Amino acid sequence: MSSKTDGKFGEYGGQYVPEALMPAIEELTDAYERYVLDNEDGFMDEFRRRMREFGGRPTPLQPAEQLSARYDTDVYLKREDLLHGGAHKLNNALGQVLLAKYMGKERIIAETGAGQHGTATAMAGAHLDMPCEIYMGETDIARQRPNVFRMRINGAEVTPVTTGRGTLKEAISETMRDWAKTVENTHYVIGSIVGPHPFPAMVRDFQALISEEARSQAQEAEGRLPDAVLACAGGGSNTMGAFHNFVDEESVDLYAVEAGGSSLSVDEEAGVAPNSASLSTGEEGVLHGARTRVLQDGDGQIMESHSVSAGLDYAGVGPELAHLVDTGRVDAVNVDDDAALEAFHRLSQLEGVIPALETAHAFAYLEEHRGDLGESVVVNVSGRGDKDLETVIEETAERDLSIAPDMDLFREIGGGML
Amino acid sequence: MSSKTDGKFGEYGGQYVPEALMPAIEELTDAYERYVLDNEDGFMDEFRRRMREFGGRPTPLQPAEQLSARYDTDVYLKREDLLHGGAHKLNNALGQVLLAKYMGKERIIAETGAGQHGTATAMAGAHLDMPCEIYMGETDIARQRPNVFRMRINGAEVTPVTTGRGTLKEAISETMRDWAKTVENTHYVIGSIVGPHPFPAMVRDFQALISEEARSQAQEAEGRLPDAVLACAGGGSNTMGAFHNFVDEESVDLYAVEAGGSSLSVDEEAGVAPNSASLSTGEEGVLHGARTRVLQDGDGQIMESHSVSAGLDYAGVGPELAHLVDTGRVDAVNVDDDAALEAFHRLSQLEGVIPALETAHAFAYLEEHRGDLGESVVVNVSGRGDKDLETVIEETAERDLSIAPDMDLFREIGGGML
Amino acid sequence: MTLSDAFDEPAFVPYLVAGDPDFGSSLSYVEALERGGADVIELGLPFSEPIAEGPTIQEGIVRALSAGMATERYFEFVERLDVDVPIVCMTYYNLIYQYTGTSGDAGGAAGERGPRPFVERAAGAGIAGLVVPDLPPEEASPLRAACDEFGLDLVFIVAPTTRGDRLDRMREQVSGYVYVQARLGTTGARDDVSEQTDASLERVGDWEVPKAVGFGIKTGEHAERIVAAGADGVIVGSALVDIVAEGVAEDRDPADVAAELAAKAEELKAGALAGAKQRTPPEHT
Amino acid sequence: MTLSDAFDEPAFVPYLVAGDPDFGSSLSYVEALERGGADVIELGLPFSEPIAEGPTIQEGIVRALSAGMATERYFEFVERLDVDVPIVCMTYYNLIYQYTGTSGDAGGAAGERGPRPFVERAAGAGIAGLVVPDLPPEEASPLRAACDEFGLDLVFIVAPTTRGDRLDRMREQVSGYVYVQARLGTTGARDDVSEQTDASLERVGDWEVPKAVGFGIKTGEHAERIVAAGADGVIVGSALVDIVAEGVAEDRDPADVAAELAAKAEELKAGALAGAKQRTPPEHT
Ligand SMILES: Cc1ncc(COP(=O)(O)O)c(C=O)c1O
Ligand SMILES: Cc1ncc(COP(=O)(O)O)c(C=O)c1O
Repeated sequence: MSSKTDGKFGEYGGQYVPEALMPAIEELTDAYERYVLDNEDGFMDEFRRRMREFGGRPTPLQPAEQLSARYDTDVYLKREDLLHGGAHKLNNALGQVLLAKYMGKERIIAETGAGQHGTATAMAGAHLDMPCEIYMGETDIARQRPNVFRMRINGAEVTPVTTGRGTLKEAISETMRDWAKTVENTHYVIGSIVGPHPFPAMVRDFQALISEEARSQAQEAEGRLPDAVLACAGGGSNTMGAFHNFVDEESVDLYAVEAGGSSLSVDEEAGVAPNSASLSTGEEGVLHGARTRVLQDGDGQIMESHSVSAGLDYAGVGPELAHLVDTGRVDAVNVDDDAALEAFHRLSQLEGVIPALETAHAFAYLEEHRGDLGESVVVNVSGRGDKDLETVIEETAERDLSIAPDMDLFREIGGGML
Repeated sequence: MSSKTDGKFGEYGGQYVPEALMPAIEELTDAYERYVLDNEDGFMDEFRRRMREFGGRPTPLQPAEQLSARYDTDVYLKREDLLHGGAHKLNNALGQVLLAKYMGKERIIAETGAGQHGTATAMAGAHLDMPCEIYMGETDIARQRPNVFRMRINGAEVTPVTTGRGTLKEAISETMRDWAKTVENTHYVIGSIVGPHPFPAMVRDFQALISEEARSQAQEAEGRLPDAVLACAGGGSNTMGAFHNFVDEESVDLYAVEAGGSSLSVDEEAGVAPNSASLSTGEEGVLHGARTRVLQDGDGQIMESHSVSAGLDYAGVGPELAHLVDTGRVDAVNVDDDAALEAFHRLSQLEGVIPALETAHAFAYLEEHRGDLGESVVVNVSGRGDKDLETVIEETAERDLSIAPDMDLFREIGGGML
Repeated sequence: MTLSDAFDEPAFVPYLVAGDPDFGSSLSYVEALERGGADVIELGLPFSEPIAEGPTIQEGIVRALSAGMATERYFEFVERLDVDVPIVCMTYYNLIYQYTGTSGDAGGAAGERGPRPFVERAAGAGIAGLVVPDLPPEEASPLRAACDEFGLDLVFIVAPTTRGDRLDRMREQVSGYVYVQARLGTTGARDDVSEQTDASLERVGDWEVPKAVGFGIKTGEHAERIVAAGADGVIVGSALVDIVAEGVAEDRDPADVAAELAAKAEELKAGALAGAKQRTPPEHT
Repeated sequence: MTLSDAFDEPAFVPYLVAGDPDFGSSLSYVEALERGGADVIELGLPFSEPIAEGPTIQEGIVRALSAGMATERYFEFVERLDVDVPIVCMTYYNLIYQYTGTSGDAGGAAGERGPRPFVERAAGAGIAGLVVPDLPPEEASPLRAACDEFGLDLVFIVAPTTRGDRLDRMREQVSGYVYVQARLGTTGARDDVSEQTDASLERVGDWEVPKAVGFGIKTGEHAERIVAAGADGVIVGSALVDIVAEGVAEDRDPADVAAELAAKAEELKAGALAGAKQRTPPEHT
């Protein structure tokens, strides 16, 4: 393997997977190097073209007038919420499904938790006429019905996973299991910048369109690079996508904003971390095929993570991001559930952009550190918040947030939740 | 008034409004001529800039590969579903809210039925820091809760209208009533290309960005203009937006696809038309301030219209579109609910684009007339279908559509609707 | 008696929706208003999209329509009415525009639309004038011409915001009386009398037709103050439709409702007369 | 006895999850397997994310973890086990990598992570070897070195898709026995014997270590056919964990479950022995 793709980011990364998958991983590594890195058969050209025509790229870099006035800083929004499907997820899903086609695969599989990656993959699968099966825990299916339906109407099979608690973690295992049986004709479209090499490098390269555009858009708007780039971090794919083209620019501060959940402390006994801040509080470990920062107990058992936003609720993080944090290039910070909810309402009211709850974390950090972040700040709006309405209503009702609109209207009119 | 803005399209158009509103209408006509037509103070430049930065324009013109193969025709999708908010509605809402700002108004009001125009207006209001009140029938509030919540979190007041059956029609009356009281500081952001002059002309000019882009994108893609442009038609704003820059090009056929509902016949006795095909089956009349084609009984009472898609469910249509149909420039056609539902599923499965049910009507017509429409066809994807999931599940379950995915998964997993 | 003659003394002009809540009761209600002192009666022909009405009248329209009121039936209603004062038909333009009547040749060229057949039929039914709230003077010439042909008056509404050119255009076309809108907004009874009323009256002060003020008048005292301010008459709608609505809500005997309407009419008419006494200088004596 | 000596005659290698469904029952189950004829026992140290396991074993892992199984407790479990055959610890790399033990100096430089403390502790508990399904040979050198230091074998899994360079790298590092994966997929009992088995066995035919075939073996007859095809042993997991799961589901007496496990072990061991008789040419006689 070339040094470019040895799959290591410092000590992180690697390929910790069952042997049955290794040939597929090697085949994928080869395809990644040829098609993505070397643009063989014009793969990257086709990827970029489809992201324009089908995905809606470039997404705008919007000056946020009211936030800029509030913070006395030029705040720009990188509008990934405008991407087809409503989040940055499509950059990755379309890239991988297209790669699967170039590799001659006949079928794709993917796991999904809240359903964002599953819907993006189903859309990409329909667009590229690629049969698609999505594994999803049965608990998640019951609570994310709209996303399940979106996948079904895009023609994807959605297979309920009934083991364990029926959530993301079991869905990942079940997808790996399917892949281990079907590697020869199937590609596994992983949902974030995690997993064994070449996934982290490949997902980063697909998501890097974000910072490629943001960089030149910021140059055009300000005549210089921004002082800071902020992005929320769950697995870290929107994060690395937003950072990648700024990593070599020392003047640009990079902030990965994790979900502080309800508390940064952990309950070792119960194996529960009431947060998803693996960069801020996790330890080095091996999870889902890669060495990285992980929320785990002293033995190395993976903890249950928690966040008000389902998309950040993951116990690991991409190995490259972990490495950039260790080397000091990226600041790992976090905000709690309350601050994220407030930021959700603030952005909605001030800018007319309803962000995903994941995204809201980045804006909460901006609020807490107004002024400290330089004169020109780019915030990655990783997705739109339509999917979060129900959660926001419930979570807002439980709290006393002065910024939230009152919900009396809903009580008066009656009827169920959304 | 200049001939450009006499507000007449043949016999259609005009200003049939209560006298109390006439001064506001005259003030608006003046503002329309100065800011929109003459670009005074760079209004149109700012409008275009904000539609780029905030709205996400230009939207792509996507080659639809699988539809093209199916119909042996180059089919292109004009992707208004990628606009902020998920539909073409923002073109109009942002244009009008910005104009209200230029006019020095302090407040905007709007009516909404299914909630699409209300959410677009609320977004534009938040973006431009303009207080905003949306009137919505209480029946509609109860069945469109997600959209109500989106408006609320964007900071808009949502005022339930309790008169009559509590739907769009009563909401329009209530908004007019508010406007009649508050004309001096308030602008009424009308929701489609209807109403008294200058609304139809103004809304058309804002929505015309669609065909302005589509025209040059089609030129670039094919080296020539398309043979046909298709758009669904309710009030007709996405329709005129998609047609406007092609109207003078005789070689381009224009199809306005209305909602045929369950039947084109009407029940005069009950005052009900089980369709919303005012161009195809309506008669000349005066509705909501303009002379146009209207679904009405022999006396002139307005009928209750019906369509599986809430956004097409309107008894009137824009006067300019009615005129273009009368003069033979635009073909008024229609498809029924069943065909629209099938087209919804077809586009979702074949192209990975889940259209609004409104939009699906245009694709149903394309399916029925495959081959007859020329070698290169543009279909306006007026909005995305996320808002329609619940309706589609219910309506699909009542029918035997071979193309629909089966819903067993939902029955197995149980739980409520979405 | 022409319409303007009805304003020889301060006039009380009530409004009700024809057929609200049903044909028979409504007949008795209108007749009760005359007994109570009405000088002119504005009788609403209900339209499904009454954009100029407040909620009260809107609900009255919904009741009348669901009880079967319709254009031809409206004319029958007027023909059945046993009242001597002039009836003014208040409705929206689409109903006028769509009317083709039964004679077939009423509209000139077959299938030609326009207001002529409606006006002809209205004249036949004995209607004295029309008020069409969604018809501004700019769009009114065909209707004006038909009214001239059949001898009907065409009343226009002057709003507090109407000024300059618009006033002139209206003045040219108006006949019967001018409906002076007391305040911005739509119809609906309110508790105070607007300060805008004086200014509005002043703008039409030198018009030749009588000035009737409407919108929000609810009590005899309101009527008195408005007439004292110079109006030739008061138009009262929502306060009366409210009584009809209460009758429906409380399932009262229509005769009781009619009596209450008559009493309310007396109060308003008395108010108008009292107002005239306070005027300096009196205009119509 | 070294691990490879256990394959002198066709070996039966059962797998159970330590602590499933509880510490005490699990001890008796493992001991029952030895009574039934086990030659080597693969004992799972449960990990929360068992990406290489099928649903059966995954559920066993969930049961064991919720009953309190954990790394140190696992070593105590092994120490309490009253069996003579070699124990192979099957677990995921993160548990090995995180182990720091109690002695504090086990891992060399304080806080240094790596597999050494784990292997030292395993050796102390009497464990003979390790299988780590998520550790491919590319990442295995630190663990291989620790195993060498403390005298443990390191078993690798050869998949049906493993070929060329990868085979060579594994062959260099493997000791004890090679785990030949009978088919693609994860663990789980199935009703047929894969045709891939022959081909897989052939690819490792000239390796010096014994070849144990696993994945999907369920019955004595399967075992017989696999040994007949040239395997030195059969590895059986899910078919046994199924018996444990049924015991839990039906709330059976652990002694009865242990008896059933012993009987199943006898069936499988007998199958393996029967298979050896059909071989041409016999390899280990
Ligand atoms: C909108 C949005 N933002 C962020 C995330 C977090 O993922 P990542 O950290 O990989 O960008 C998700 C995951 O579902 C998401 O939906
Ligand atoms: C997506 C979409 N398309 C079309 C329409 C119909 O409106 P118009 O005919 O004015 O474009 C609507 C109205 O809500 C809509 O939401």
